[in-house]
Amino acid sequence: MHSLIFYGKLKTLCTETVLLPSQISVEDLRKSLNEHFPQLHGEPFLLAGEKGMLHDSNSLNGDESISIMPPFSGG
Amino acid sequence: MHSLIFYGKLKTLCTETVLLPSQISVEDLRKSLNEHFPQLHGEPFLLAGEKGMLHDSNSLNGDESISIMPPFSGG
Amino acid sequence: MSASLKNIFTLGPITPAFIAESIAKHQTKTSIGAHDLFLGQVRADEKEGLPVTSILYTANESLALSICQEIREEAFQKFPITCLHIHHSLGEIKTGEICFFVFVSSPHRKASFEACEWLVNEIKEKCPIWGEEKTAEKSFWKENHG
Amino acid sequence: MSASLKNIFTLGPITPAFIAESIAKHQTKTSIGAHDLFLGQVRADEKEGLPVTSILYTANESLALSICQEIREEAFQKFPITCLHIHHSLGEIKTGEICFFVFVSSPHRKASFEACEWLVNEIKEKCPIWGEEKTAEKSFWKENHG
Repeated sequence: MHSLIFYGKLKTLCTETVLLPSQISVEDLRKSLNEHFPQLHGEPFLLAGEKGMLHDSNSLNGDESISIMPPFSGG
Repeated sequence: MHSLIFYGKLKTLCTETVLLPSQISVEDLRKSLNEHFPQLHGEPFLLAGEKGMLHDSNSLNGDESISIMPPFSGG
Repeated sequence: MSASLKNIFTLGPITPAFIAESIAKHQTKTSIGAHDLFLGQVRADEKEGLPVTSILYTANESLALSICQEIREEAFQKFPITCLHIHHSLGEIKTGEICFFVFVSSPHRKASFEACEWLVNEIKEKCPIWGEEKTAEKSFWKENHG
Repeated sequence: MSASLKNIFTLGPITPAFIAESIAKHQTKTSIGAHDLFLGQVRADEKEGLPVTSILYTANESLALSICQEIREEAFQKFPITCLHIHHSLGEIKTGEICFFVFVSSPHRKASFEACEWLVNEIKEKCPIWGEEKTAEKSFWKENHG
């Protein structure tokens, strides 16, 4: 099971645990997250795995830690 | 009589005193300097009076301190 | 995300003394002719009628360090610079304090200016860091605009 | 050239401690969000086979201050900045030491970056200051290129 880590404002919005298949495309991961977390509706977010940013064309092939991140505001 | 102050590398090149008319155009001042100081040949220089930079279209109407300045190299 | 990633994070504000030390460390590098330093300072913006008193910074730290490493490498390829240093605060930074410090050195000034501005923009755009602006009453998630 | 002209000249190098103090003085100005600092450092360029060991700076001081005042006023008209400070060394500055410091602060970063680079270029181009590079054997009058 992938572990989900929410950052920034999403940390307080999304607190539940969710089961996601180990093998999943990033596009489907994004859809699943939107289904499981209706509170994400209208919130833009970026995804990263343990090796860097994830794009819709990527796929996950084993469980890893997934970062769900709102727009950055460093600096 | 205008007092001439040479700056930068011109300070060591031009050490003589020169008499220049109180009423003179900057264009003529430039010509006189080049005549009196053959060592200025090939040395670009800028002129300033007591109130700021002098341009060829300006004229001097009374004695003042004239700065003769090679290209700047501050910073 | 190897162990050799350079750290950029400091807990708390970046102090003027730390900046002075960073500058002093470069005085033995005599091929350098120009430094450009960018400092981000926490502004007392007004939010719903109250002034911001601090920003609380959090980050996805390991991801931020690996992205910073890529940005750093790209900077050295793009610009003829001698060295560069990136520092960002985590935790609560009060208004007037410094939370972000980018330091670029090069033989000639053009490269320092260009690389420093490029780095600041890249880090703001690509590094997973978040600021939560606090007033006496509420918190507001900061958003970067251009 | 009135008595109210702001001084820019320091005898000897500009120290990291002085720069730190200048930064610290801005921490009460809470409308500031960005600082850009340019530092010019004396390079050990090679001249006729020998390294430059120092630069001796001289200036037409009163003219330089009045020209700097005009540049300063133009900067405030051109860019949305909060404040700006210009410092230039006179006398002998060793390689690795800092001889030029331009400090611009603004609410947002773009203005600081643009104004700082503009100021550095204007001062180099328009201020009557001269540098004489010294090696163990000879002196060379410095020339600014772009």
